[in-house]
Amino acid sequence: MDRWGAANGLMRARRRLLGAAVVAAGVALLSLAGSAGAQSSSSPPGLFGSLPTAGTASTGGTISVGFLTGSTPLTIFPITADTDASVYTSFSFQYDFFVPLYNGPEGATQEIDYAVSVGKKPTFSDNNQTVTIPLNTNYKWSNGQPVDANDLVFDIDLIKAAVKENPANFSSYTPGLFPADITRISATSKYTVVIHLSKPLNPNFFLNDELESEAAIVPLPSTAWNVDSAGGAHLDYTNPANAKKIYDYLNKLGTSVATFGSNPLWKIADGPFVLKTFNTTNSSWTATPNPDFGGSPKPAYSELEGLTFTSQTAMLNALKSGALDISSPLDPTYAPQASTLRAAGDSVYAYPDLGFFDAIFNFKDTTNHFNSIISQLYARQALAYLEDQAAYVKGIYKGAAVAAYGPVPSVPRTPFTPSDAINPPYPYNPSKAVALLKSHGWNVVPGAQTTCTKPGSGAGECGAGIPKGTPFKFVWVYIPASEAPVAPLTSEAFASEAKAAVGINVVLSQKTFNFAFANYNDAAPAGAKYVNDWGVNDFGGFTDDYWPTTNSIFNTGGTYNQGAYHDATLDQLVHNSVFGNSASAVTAEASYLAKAVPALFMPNNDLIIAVNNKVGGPAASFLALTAYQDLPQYWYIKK
Amino acid sequence: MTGYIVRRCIAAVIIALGVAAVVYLLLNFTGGSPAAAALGNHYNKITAALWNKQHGYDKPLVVQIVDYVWNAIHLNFGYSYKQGQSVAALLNEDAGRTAYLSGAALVLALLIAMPLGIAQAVKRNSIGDYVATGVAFTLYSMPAFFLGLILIQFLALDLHVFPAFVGDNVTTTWQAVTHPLEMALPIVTLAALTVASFSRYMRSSALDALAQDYIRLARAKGLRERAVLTRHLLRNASLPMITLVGLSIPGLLAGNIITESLFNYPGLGLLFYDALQNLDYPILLAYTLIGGILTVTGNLIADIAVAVADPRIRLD
Amino acid sequence: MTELGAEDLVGGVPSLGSPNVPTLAPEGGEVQVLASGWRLATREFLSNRLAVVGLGILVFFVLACFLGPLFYHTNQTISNPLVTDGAPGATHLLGTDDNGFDELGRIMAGGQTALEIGFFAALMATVIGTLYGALAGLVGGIVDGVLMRLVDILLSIPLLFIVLVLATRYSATVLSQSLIIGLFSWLVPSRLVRGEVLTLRVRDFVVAARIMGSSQRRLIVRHLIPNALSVVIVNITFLIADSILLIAYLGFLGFGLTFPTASWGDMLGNAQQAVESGYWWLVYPVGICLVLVVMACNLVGDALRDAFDVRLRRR
Amino acid sequence: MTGMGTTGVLEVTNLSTQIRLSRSVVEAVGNVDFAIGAGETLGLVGESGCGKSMTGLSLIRLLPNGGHIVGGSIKLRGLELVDLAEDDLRAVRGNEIAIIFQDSQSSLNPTMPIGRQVAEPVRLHRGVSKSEARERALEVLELVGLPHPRERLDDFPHQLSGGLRQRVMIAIALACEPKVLVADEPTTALDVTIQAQILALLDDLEERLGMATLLITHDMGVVAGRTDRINVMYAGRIVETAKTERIFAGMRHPYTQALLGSIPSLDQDRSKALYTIPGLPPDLAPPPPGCRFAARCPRATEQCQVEEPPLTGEDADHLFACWHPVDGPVERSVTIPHATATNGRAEGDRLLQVNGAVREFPVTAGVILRRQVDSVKAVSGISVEVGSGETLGLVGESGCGKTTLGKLVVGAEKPDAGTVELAGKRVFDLRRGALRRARRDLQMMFQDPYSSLDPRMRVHAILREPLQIQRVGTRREQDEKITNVMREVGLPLTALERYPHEFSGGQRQRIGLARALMLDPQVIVADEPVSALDVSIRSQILNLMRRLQVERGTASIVISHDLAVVRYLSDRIGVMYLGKLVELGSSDDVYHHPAHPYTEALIAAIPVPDPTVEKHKGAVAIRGDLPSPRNPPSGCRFRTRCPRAQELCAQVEPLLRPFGPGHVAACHFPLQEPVGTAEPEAAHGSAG
Repeated sequence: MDRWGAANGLMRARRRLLGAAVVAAGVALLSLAGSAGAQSSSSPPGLFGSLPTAGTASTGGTISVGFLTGSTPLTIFPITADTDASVYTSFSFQYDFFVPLYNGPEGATQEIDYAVSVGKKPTFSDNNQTVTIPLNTNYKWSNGQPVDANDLVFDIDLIKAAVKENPANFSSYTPGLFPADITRISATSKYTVVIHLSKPLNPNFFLNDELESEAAIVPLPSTAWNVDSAGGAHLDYTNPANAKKIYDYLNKLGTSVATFGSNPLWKIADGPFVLKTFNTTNSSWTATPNPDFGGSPKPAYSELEGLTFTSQTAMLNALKSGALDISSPLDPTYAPQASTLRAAGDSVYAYPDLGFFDAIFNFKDTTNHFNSIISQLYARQALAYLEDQAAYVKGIYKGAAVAAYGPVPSVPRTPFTPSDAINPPYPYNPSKAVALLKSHGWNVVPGAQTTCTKPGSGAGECGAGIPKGTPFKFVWVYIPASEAPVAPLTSEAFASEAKAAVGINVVLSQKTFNFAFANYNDAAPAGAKYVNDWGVNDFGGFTDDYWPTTNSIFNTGGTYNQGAYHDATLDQLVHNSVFGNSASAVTAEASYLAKAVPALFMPNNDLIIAVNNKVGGPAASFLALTAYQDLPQYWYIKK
Repeated sequence: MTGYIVRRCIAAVIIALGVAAVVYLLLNFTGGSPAAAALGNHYNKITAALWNKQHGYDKPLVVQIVDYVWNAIHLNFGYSYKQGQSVAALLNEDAGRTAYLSGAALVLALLIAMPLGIAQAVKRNSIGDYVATGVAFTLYSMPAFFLGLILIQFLALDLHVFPAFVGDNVTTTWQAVTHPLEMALPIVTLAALTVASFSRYMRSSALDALAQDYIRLARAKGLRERAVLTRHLLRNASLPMITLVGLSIPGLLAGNIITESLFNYPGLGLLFYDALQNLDYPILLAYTLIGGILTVTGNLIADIAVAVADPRIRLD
Repeated sequence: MTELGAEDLVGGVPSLGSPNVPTLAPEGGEVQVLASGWRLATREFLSNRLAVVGLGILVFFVLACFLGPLFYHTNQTISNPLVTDGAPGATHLLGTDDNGFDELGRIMAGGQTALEIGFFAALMATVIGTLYGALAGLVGGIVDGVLMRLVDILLSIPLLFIVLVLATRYSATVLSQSLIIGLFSWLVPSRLVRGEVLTLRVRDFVVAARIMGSSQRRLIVRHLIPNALSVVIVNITFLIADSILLIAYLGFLGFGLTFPTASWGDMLGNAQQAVESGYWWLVYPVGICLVLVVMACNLVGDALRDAFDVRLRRR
Repeated sequence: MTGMGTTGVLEVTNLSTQIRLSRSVVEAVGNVDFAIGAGETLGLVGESGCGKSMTGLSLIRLLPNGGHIVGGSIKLRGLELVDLAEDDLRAVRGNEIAIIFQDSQSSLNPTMPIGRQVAEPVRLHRGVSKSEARERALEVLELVGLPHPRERLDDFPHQLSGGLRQRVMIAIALACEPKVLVADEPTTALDVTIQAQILALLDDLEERLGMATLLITHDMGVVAGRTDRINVMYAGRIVETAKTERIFAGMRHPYTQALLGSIPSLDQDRSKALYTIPGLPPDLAPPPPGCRFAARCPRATEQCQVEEPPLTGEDADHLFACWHPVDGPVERSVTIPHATATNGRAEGDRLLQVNGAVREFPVTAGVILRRQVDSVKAVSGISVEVGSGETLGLVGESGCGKTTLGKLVVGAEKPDAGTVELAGKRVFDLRRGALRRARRDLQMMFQDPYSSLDPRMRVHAILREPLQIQRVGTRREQDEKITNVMREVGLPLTALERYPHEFSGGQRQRIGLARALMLDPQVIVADEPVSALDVSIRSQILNLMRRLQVERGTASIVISHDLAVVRYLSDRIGVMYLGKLVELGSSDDVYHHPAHPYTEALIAAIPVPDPTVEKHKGAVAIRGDLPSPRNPPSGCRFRTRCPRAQELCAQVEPLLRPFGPGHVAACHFPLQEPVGTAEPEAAHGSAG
């Protein structure tokens, strides 16, 4: 799973918001900020606030979208390198002009929406080693050429060239998988592409996590962009040497912010819009509807505008004054402002992204034998029982978040959401935590320090490697409010509860995201130096792909297995999700993880979006914003 | 004079090099990883090693510092991966706006502080003096963000006198100049940082000058009080202000960080603030280095200006 | 002086110049009974009304912050998400903050840390600065040149920057913040002390001590330090004010103290959002406290400077 | 008062001025009357704080903050100034009444060219154009004797010497040809040689311009030759007024008598004590009842304590305010026991020897590593010696190096070349303990009574410090010693627990002297011991020093710019000029038979408090200013100002040549024929 969400800028926007809803199946939910259903029939469960009303579309007008400085588009060429990928807006910016092979989400459900994709549903054959991808025939480029099979082959050839040059050139690259797993790609007809894989992959994995991914596969104009200099000869991109030259040329231009608006290459688009101007000073931009856009609906307004703001507050102020129409996702601390915004005539709604936040355990931290303690399932369960997520959602997120208990959240739903995501295996219950510890030989002293009194690995004993008198005590690292506005508060609430109810001492330590991520990370180069400095790292979380496997996160040796979690059962489940054939493998994996508590799962916060009431559109087009996707062709100015 | 300037410039260069070294060491010491910052969520052992090798971060620290300084001398401050541009280009873009904001704030502060300080000195221990002193101390004691917040709340959000932030229509320096209404609050906030200390300083400097016999002699010549103040007091009392202005540069730079992020004004301070959140090393280094150089040259210019304005000082 | 009398026991030498009248007083005249220097300084200080107000504010806040919690018991350690951001009311006079802590109690606790950090940082900066400045001033020559260029270099880097960078590395406790701020704000005091030492070094009473054969150590301990002290003491109050402001900026920029301690600056870290969310009680009370205390320190420092001046000015 | 036959240009009647302070009101000037006619000069004499400057400032209502005129009348040719509107008064200031302040350094705007400063009042009052004003400025600057005025119009004040600056200030005052000139201590900050030049200039100008001049000064010598009439002020009151000759010959007020009597004159009998006024002037907030001088007056009776004497006299021309007037100057009658006119020195008695001392202060430049670019030649090869019990005086203008020489002697400065030997030992070549012990014998008394005592130490600690440093005696013995010395210098023991700031200047000088005495040194260097003190206090200290000289027999070096002070205290006198010793001899030789033209000029420049002498003095002997000690003239350093200089003087540096027993001088063209030939060793001036 290579879509990894918690970038710095992203993290800030992602952490903590809250949503309304959701809860366990069959049980009633809390509905926070009023009822959403009245306005929109498609209002999903767990929505905070209310979506903009559909209204009646008029033609013409300008719709502006907000960006935060530091989160403005860095690349327009849709093969995105690692260093640019952390700015998530690059992708939706690219997709305004270039339609991806597969794109989503489908309304509130996190899956591919074929209506906004070039590709149709693929078929798998030959023991899942041959993939046949039929393409929609209605898309065409601004130069009049249709978007066909060659354009997809062109893109994948360029990706291969890019990865060969440097794996960091393609942010969705995963060692051993895409694009290394493609042995052959060919256009079998004008609108059909066949991909041969080197090993069998789970079809859901290949479709949802490789073809549809953070940096997606985007068919590119193979007849126009196959050049290595301005006005240069058109090259045969199937020749890897040419592909490299083309890639180098396009990549250089594609990251040259100064020429975004002026470079004619980028005007050859198949998406709903064409970039018109790009102001390098503050990265604001304008785009006009692409007359050649083959999808539907076609934009009814005459200009899409990207405006940059230095802060979320500034963005909201602009929104209030009418200078901005649609905000970028805001963090949950803005939830209390929903009422003032609504009073000003704006719509405010919030919904979580697909992904999870977790405070990871450091299974290598030998300070106070924490590694031995945390290796015990009962200890992890006890900690999970101490999380009062309902209270966090209410008091800290102000309703703009949803409780979460595993790597797949309860909201938003995917076709693969397990029941454990909705029915928490370890709901808040401090007395159960006390009982668990007592029954494993701990002297529980609420408000003071709980210590191990019965060492040993037998039943009723603390467990292997925990000597008598060991205190249950560890360092909990969290990110400052400037980077993750509510992270300190949940950390503080947890620490308070742990001490007061169970006598577990949580020593809080604030570190910037970059520092924590670079150093308090057993999988990082510098990790060994700091291995005993931290017990828990509440650094953020990960976004899930539509097939939400935790491959590379919790499996042994995973690139992002920051706490060095090791569990053979899980490793097998992950393997099934990636290489197996089962359509429910990932559900089993997620369900297992929810019970195994490899990390403390934290509430899945909402992304708050504020929209000027003059803007209308179908609910799905607004919900997509909470998944960091723009579908601007659906919007319009209401009459 | 030329010799003096040359020597001072050499000293300035040495100080600037020292600043570069100190800052580089300091950043290195904080244990952040440029690779992690640049790669973001794509940071792992493989990508980091590759990145470090590509960008020279695997070399010994001393070599890195020397390289950095060498490049900086050639105005190459590295490349910001967070911003996707060379640092020099970023600085170049934002410098004008920050210069305008700081310059306007400085000028405003001086325009208020100098007459106010003189007036306070002339009417010392009057009610007006006490009030001005009280206001000066209050401003001086107020964190800039708190002042900015109050200004936004009352003047922008409640009374709608000024916009609460600098809008998208102000992107170039020239636009900043031509939109005084939008720039009012940021400039006032930044000016408030310095106006308090300036006016206090001006007051005591004017008090010193007032006690001099040449003021008495000017009055004995039969000059009007206004002429005494403008012809004889102003210039002499202002001389120490030149040095103070030079010394206020680091404070202004720090004030920019707060003010620009508060008012959505895309300048160097904001660039720095974002860079700090991201540990965007090249920008942090460059900003601080340039801040150091500005401070040093500011002091240098102030010294020369004092020498020009004060015939008593001979630079040799 | 019209009466003749017994010769004064001490100044029993008749005044040579006025033979007509033997005097009672010693030749050098009686010493006028004046207020002592400290009393003069006190009087000067008290005559500055703003300074008295400042002192009053300081005393009030020190008492309120350190003794207040004894009378106004509040939970300041166990975070309670269920009562966060409550408006002022009977149970919570100034409402509750985002941890569910009583805001008034929080202001007292935050005031304690702010004052402690300010004081420790100022003290440390003063000690380092005094020793450094005295060394540079006394040794002089190349050593002085090198030491002062180092100060120039460090002064060219905004303090906020240095502290911010260090704050990303070290978890913030009262001690570590005091250390970081103290370790980097000694520059100004060191310049002050150096300047003072350079002036004092050529004062006649120091020359006199040297002529008597005084050792360098004695010069420093008996003459230079006591005389440079008033400059240093005055500077402490300014340093306290500056340190409190600096931690406020740190808090604003997101590098506050570790839970559950907080300083006023940290409490203002989310000020902008709190105001926008309508949680005014989380912003204005603590903001006003901060401004008042910083202002009080500045006022007191200003008046102390004048007062010390008077004490030495009198001729 | 109508004492003057003529109608005054300026008539002041019953003028009273107060200064309101935060806690009290000072009666600075009380019921003052005087009138000045055209071309007349009125001297206003008194100690500092007597109200003389306030009187001058009252005339144009330029009082300091809180000051205001509370009563009386000031009439300028019939125009009442006391209640004149501010605008009209401004037309008077600088135009009809001009003022000259003491300190030309701070009285000229440092950032304005002098030409503009002089032109400023002209433009203001004459309404002329810029260029006309400039022409007028040129004219006036020429008038006041500024050399090459046209080239200097654009100079800034700091580019001029003190004397020239004072001339510029006079030019500013004269620019509009005022009717009245107020000169407030116009020469106090200047060296005697320059003072003489400026006084002569003022004299000349007021004669030529026919101004009424009010000359305010503390120096009886200055008024003696320059005024027609003298008002003596004390504590805000005029205590005596008369024509100049009359007041000097037959003063009636005891204060006038004391003021004059306490000044050591050049022909002072050294065996006689100086007349002194005990105590300090009264605090005027509020003033004491009765006669304000009563507390310090030897003749005071009970009446004086309660009833204020009116200003009356036998005739209208000589008024005084005293119940028990004196008649004429005091007779100096008190002889100092055991004192003789001069102390003879035994042949070969060389207690202290300074051999070829050189001290140059580097002038540095550079930012990081300071390098030397030049040096101030403070002392350039001086050899002197002092015998036991002998007092050597050093005189010279400021900048001549006399203070540096004093510091070399006590080891506060190290010589760049040459040696200092005490009883034949090179003391400053000693190390550590030995050096410390040697320092006991060489102590110093400083000029500035405010800077020489550590303000943070009590007197007891100040006096104990030398004993502690030198590890002398037990605590008890130290206390005993302190008590004794305090008694010697005439201070009460109650003073021991007090801080220096609680003492008057004179008392502090006593403490400074006491500190120097604590170690019973063999040699005391006294650097300008009385120049910071008021006249009446000065004589107290001089008497004390003289008495201790006699009683203790300590050898000393007295450094002063005031030849009279030096002569009173010294057995021998050395005259210094620009780092060189130009003449050395017994006090009488140097004063009565100077061999060096500089010595002669120095003596001539000193104003003598005797109108008959002073008014018949010839032309000023020395012209111009002291050259820069960074770049002294070649050959004879005095040649640039010497009336006798010839070519030889620029080429060959003159050596000291004997002019009598123990009398040497360094001049190619001396005022008398030398005896014998030049010999370098003559510098040692053996008395035999």
